[in-house]
Amino acid sequence: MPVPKEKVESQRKAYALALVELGRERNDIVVLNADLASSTKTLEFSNEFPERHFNFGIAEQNMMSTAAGLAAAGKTVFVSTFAVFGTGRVYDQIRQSIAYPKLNVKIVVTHAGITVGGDGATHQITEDIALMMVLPNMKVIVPADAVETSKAIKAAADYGGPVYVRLGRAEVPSITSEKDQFEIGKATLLRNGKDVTLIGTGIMVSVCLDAAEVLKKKGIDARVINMSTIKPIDEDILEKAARETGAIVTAEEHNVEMGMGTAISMVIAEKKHVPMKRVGIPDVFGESGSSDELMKKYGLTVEDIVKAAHNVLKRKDKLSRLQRVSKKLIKHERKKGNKKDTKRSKSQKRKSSKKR
Amino acid sequence: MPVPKEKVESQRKAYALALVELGRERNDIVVLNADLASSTKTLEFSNEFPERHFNFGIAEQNMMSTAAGLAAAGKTVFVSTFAVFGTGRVYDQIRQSIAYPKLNVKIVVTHAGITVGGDGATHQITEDIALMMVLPNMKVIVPADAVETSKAIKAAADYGGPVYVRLGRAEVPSITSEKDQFEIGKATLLRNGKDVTLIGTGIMVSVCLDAAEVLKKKGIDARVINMSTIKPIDEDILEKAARETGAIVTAEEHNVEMGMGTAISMVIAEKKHVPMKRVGIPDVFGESGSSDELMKKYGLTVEDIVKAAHNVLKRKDKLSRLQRVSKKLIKHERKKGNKKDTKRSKSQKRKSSKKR
Amino acid sequence: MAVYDEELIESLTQKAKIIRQYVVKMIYNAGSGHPGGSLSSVDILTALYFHKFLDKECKKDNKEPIMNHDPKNPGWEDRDRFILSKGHSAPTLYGVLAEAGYFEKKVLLAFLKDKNDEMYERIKEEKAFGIDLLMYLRRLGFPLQGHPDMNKTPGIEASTGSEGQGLAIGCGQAMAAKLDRKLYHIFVMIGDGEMDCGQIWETAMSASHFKLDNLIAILDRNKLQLDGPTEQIMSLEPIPDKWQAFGWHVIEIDGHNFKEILTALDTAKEVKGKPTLIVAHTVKGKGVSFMEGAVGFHGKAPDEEQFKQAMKELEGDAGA
Amino acid sequence: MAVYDEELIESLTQKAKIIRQYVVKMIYNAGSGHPGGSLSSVDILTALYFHKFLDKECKKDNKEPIMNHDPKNPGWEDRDRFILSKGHSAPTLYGVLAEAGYFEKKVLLAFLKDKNDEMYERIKEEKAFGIDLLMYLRRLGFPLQGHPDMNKTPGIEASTGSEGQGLAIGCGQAMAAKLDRKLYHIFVMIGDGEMDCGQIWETAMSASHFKLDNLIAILDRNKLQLDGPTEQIMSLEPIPDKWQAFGWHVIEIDGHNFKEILTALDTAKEVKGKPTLIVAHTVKGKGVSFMEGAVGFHGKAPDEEQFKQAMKELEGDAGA
Ligand SMILES: Cc1ncc(C[n+]2csc(CCOP(=O)(O)OP(=O)(O)O)c2C)c(N)n1
Ligand SMILES: Cc1ncc(C[n+]2csc(CCOP(=O)(O)OP(=O)(O)O)c2C)c(N)n1
Ligand SMILES: [Mg+2]
Ligand SMILES: [Mg+2]
Repeated sequence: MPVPKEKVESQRKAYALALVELGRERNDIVVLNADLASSTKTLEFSNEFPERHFNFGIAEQNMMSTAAGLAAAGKTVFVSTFAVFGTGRVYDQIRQSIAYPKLNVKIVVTHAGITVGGDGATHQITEDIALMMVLPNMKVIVPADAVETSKAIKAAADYGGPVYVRLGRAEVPSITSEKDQFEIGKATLLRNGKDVTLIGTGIMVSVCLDAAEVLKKKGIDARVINMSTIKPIDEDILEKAARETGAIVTAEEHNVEMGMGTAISMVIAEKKHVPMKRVGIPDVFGESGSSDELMKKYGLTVEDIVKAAHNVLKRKDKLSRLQRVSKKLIKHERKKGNKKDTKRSKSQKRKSSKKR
Repeated sequence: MPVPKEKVESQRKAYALALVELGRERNDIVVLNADLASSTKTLEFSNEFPERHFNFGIAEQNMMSTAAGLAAAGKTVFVSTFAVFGTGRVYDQIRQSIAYPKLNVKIVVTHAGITVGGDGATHQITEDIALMMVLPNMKVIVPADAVETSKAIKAAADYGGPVYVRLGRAEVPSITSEKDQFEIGKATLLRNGKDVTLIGTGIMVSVCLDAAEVLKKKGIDARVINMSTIKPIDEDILEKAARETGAIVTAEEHNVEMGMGTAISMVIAEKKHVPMKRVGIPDVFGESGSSDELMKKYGLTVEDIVKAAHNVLKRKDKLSRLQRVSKKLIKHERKKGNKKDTKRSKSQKRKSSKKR
Repeated sequence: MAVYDEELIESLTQKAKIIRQYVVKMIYNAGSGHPGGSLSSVDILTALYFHKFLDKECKKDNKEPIMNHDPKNPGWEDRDRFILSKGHSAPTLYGVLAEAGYFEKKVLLAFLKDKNDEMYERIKEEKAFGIDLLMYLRRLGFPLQGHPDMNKTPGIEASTGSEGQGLAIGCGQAMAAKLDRKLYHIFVMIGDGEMDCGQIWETAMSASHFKLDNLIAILDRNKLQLDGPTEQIMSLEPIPDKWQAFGWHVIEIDGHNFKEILTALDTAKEVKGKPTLIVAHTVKGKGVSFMEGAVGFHGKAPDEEQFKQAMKELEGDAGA
Repeated sequence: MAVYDEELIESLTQKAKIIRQYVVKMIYNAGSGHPGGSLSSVDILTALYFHKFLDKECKKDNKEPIMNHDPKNPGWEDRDRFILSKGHSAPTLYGVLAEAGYFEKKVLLAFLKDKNDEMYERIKEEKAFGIDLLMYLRRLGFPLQGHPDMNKTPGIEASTGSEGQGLAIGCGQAMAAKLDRKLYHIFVMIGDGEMDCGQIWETAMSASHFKLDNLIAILDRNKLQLDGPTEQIMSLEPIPDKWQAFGWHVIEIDGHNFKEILTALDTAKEVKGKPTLIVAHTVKGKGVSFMEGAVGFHGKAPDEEQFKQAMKELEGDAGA
């Protein structure tokens, strides 16, 4: 059963509002769009500041490199289009014109992921996080709701380099509150818990919260983290979660083979290995359908997260049993003394070098 | 000390030869280039089959979508340019025109990675493997030397869908032999060993072989695997390596945060977790310099691999000690009977549900 | 040469009316889609697909069809090809294909076999085929995607939706025809907003460089793109000068006048040594009064009331 | 208006000779690089950077420089900007910047400070600065990258190397100037092969749409691209028609004639309401007999013998 959510709000509208507020405060804010000003809502900025909003038509590449030029001349540039056209269509322009020279450009895209719905596979990018993550110098932010979107946009404006902000098409439940702090690179704890950690990003954060409720009914105490910055990833919160809950589930509306879950896996593998399961979209193209249908078909439901939680909990259980006993024995062995141990390894070495 | 390598050969030349041979055997082979026919060597095909070679000038996007049209009309299309312009510059065209409709296009790029050397960061793409891996329907091949390049090209031609083949600029030591089998999706064992597995791709395979020699001198028996297909990755050989050697080092001339090593990590984490270390280029842009200098500065030397091997071996040692003792204790516990265990877990559950 | 007489024009006019009705029904039913650019392109697609659409039918009359195609055999090697580069106008293409018979059960099953079980099962279970299929636009598990998918729908020659790529795909097919010494033509419809894309100009350059006189582009010059009038968003004029400077033969027509459409297509097929662009002046939303020239209906489905009004206008005396 | 007399022309001719020598030395020393397109662009860059290059120097003479810039203060806000969109010709730009004084130790250190320790250390240790720095082209740890890097080298206005993007970057700077009501101009050099890139046409379209009369593009029309003659690889003509159809003012000149270069630049600065393209007809490899018009020297360094021969030809009576 889902958490009662007070309201459902549009990230795009929050983006539009934040942009307008920034525009009022700062003269250096310039906004670019590529024939999607009405859909991405930068139109609102354009209504108030027509001279600082430029529409490039369907010429995303030109828009990206132009953004670089504006930034080189001192502007703080926001560039918007759909996620699929703001990443893959312009990867080289972002790479060469923006990321390499570390210019002050914010790429804020909407309509990311399969929840685009009816438009189908050509518009449902599930690779954009990977594309932006692998770019040196890029920050990657995926806000969970409208309130956080607004904060992310302002934080992006305050940071002096390239930032990618991923927004969705649909309205999303409001789960963060005005008073929550937002800092690029810092994840937030939405719910404490000790049995397992559910880490969501974007629209999947609210699904994680719902999953935590379901788990609670089964006596499982799930922690929920909102990983709103994917790059750089918040290693501290991850390490703490691994240490304290010993099991991790990640959830993202993205190709599960290479996204936030992968980035988290890398940290977990290095810092403190615990059982982990990634929930996300399989490595296939999407298709037309309603958001809800698609989330179900492609494995992004509360049930998918709950199932993953059970999976990691089982592995955690096995592991912790192992660890408990092994700790005992290590103590035991230590008592027997290190001497014997050293001898053994030496003789082993000799043996193996003989072989060759 | 490096393995004595009989000869150093150009992957590009091998590509050119294979293309010409294919052109002689098959009428459906068509080759496209974007003002880099001389550098990528498709010029040789063009010399023999001028009517089946098309140069698009510096218009990579057009070239990619045109390739899709040729493939839709029954051709087997090879498209070549530098790696940076054959991936990021045309990601959307590959995605929408080629990968989504699964068309029969082979993207064979040269000048991948930092060994491009003097041209500097703009030409040294270290993200292309990630870009192509995250694309559904794409196969990703990185041949280790000239001989394997030739086989990979032929295998790509025989497979009826999109393939990405990554080649380097520099000449590389020949380490595979004519009689080795090549199959898309199958890695090959170049050297058996039981202490640790070194998995390389592309030019790093020969560096792994050299590292194995160094390790041998220290009494460490390293297995070496040539992971020439990165997608789909050969899970069987990985599982076997994990099981039999218990420690893995990966090495690639690519952003280490998201490449072959990451793909392998994902498999290892799911199948059989063992200590692992990824060697690769850090998440930064490259710079001008000689190949050798750059490989040293960016961590792609024999020494880097040897160091990583020592790191995983240390962790393996610790882990195996743990496992040895825990096995003993598990047996011990089992003897004590399962009854008690069941009781305990039940009471635990009750306790934890009370808490909430 | 294609031949037309008043009778043919009248029959095409009736067909176009039916297609417009399909388009509006489909989009209303789906609850999303792009009516504006779908309606502006109806007459052109109708002319392409229904001017004597079977080779044999024409041979009998000693006439040549504008486009050789066979709905019973979508994979026919020698067929002419049509690519909808502005993929968001898919409803028009679907309407035309359905009306021509591409979605008959046998054709669909043959096309989908072993490719996509879910769809195959649905169609086998008589869930939807033929004209009925149109009512399953954008529905999960059905072949009619929001943008054309060549692997899910028979008669679709290229998967499009990301603007700017379809013309290049057509260029590739035209090159293949030349390589194979085949005589088929490639017709590609592009949008005027789509002309902003650099890739269009890359293809414009290469198609004339490669002398692809079997490539015919048709520009749906409806003067609007997503955010507004093209000349306000990103000015395109003088369009003929641009394409001529890129080496193309250019013809300008009224894109809602069948005589002009047929004549232009016919002329284009005769042009030698260079590709042809037909600049078809059209009205976005054509046929539905409140959608005509309305930016708001670029990508929005009509609500119930609008739907009823639209159907009333479109049924008129055609009464399909 | 810029002013020139025989004396100025003579001094520019001498400068160009020196720059050509730098270019050949740099590339020979590095063992790789692009001599052809570097040499074809020398005269244009020389004219831009050395026609009275200090605002104050000009004011004194009551003359206006073509390009306002100050090597001691590369970050001067009101400077005119030059962008080398065809970034592979970096050696020419480096040569001009070095000769103008951008690489003096103080300027370099100020520019690099806290940005890149390795380079900073090298320069502090007197490893290389000024003209000497040129001999460290493409060397690990030194600022002169194979393609221009705006964060490593003072005087570089945009990081380029991936063809087709520099013109758009210039477009952005021109838009910023307009927003800030600044009078500076943006000069962008593009290659003829680079004109194949769709992005160039996207920018061509938007620059005229946005009426960027402070944007001046200079086409290094050397008739060759990497694989061969442009008209064989991907034909570009008629170039003026193309740009005019895209709304640009077009001027054609001999790119090795200083009078024509200066006059064209001057005229371009006066054009109102639209951007200007100067089609500068040049010879690839200009100045070195065996490199002139030779495709083989697009991206290849001379060997020792070729180097000696080239220097002999270039030193001639300039004797630098
Ligand atoms: C590369 C790309 N950018 C943006 C879009 C989003 N988009 C869909 S339709 C459209 C406007 C198209 O205008 P036009 O080509 O004139 O089509 P028409 O007026 O015929 O509907 C845009 C911007 C897209 N599909 N592809
Ligand atoms: C997008 C892109 N594709 C390919 C290249 C490789 N490349 C470098 S220079 C060059 C030829 C450039 O020709 P042109 O613009 O005429 O330069 P010039 O003749 O002045 O040297 C090519 C294809 C590149 N740098 N960027
Ligand atoms: Mg339009
Ligand atoms: Mg040239």
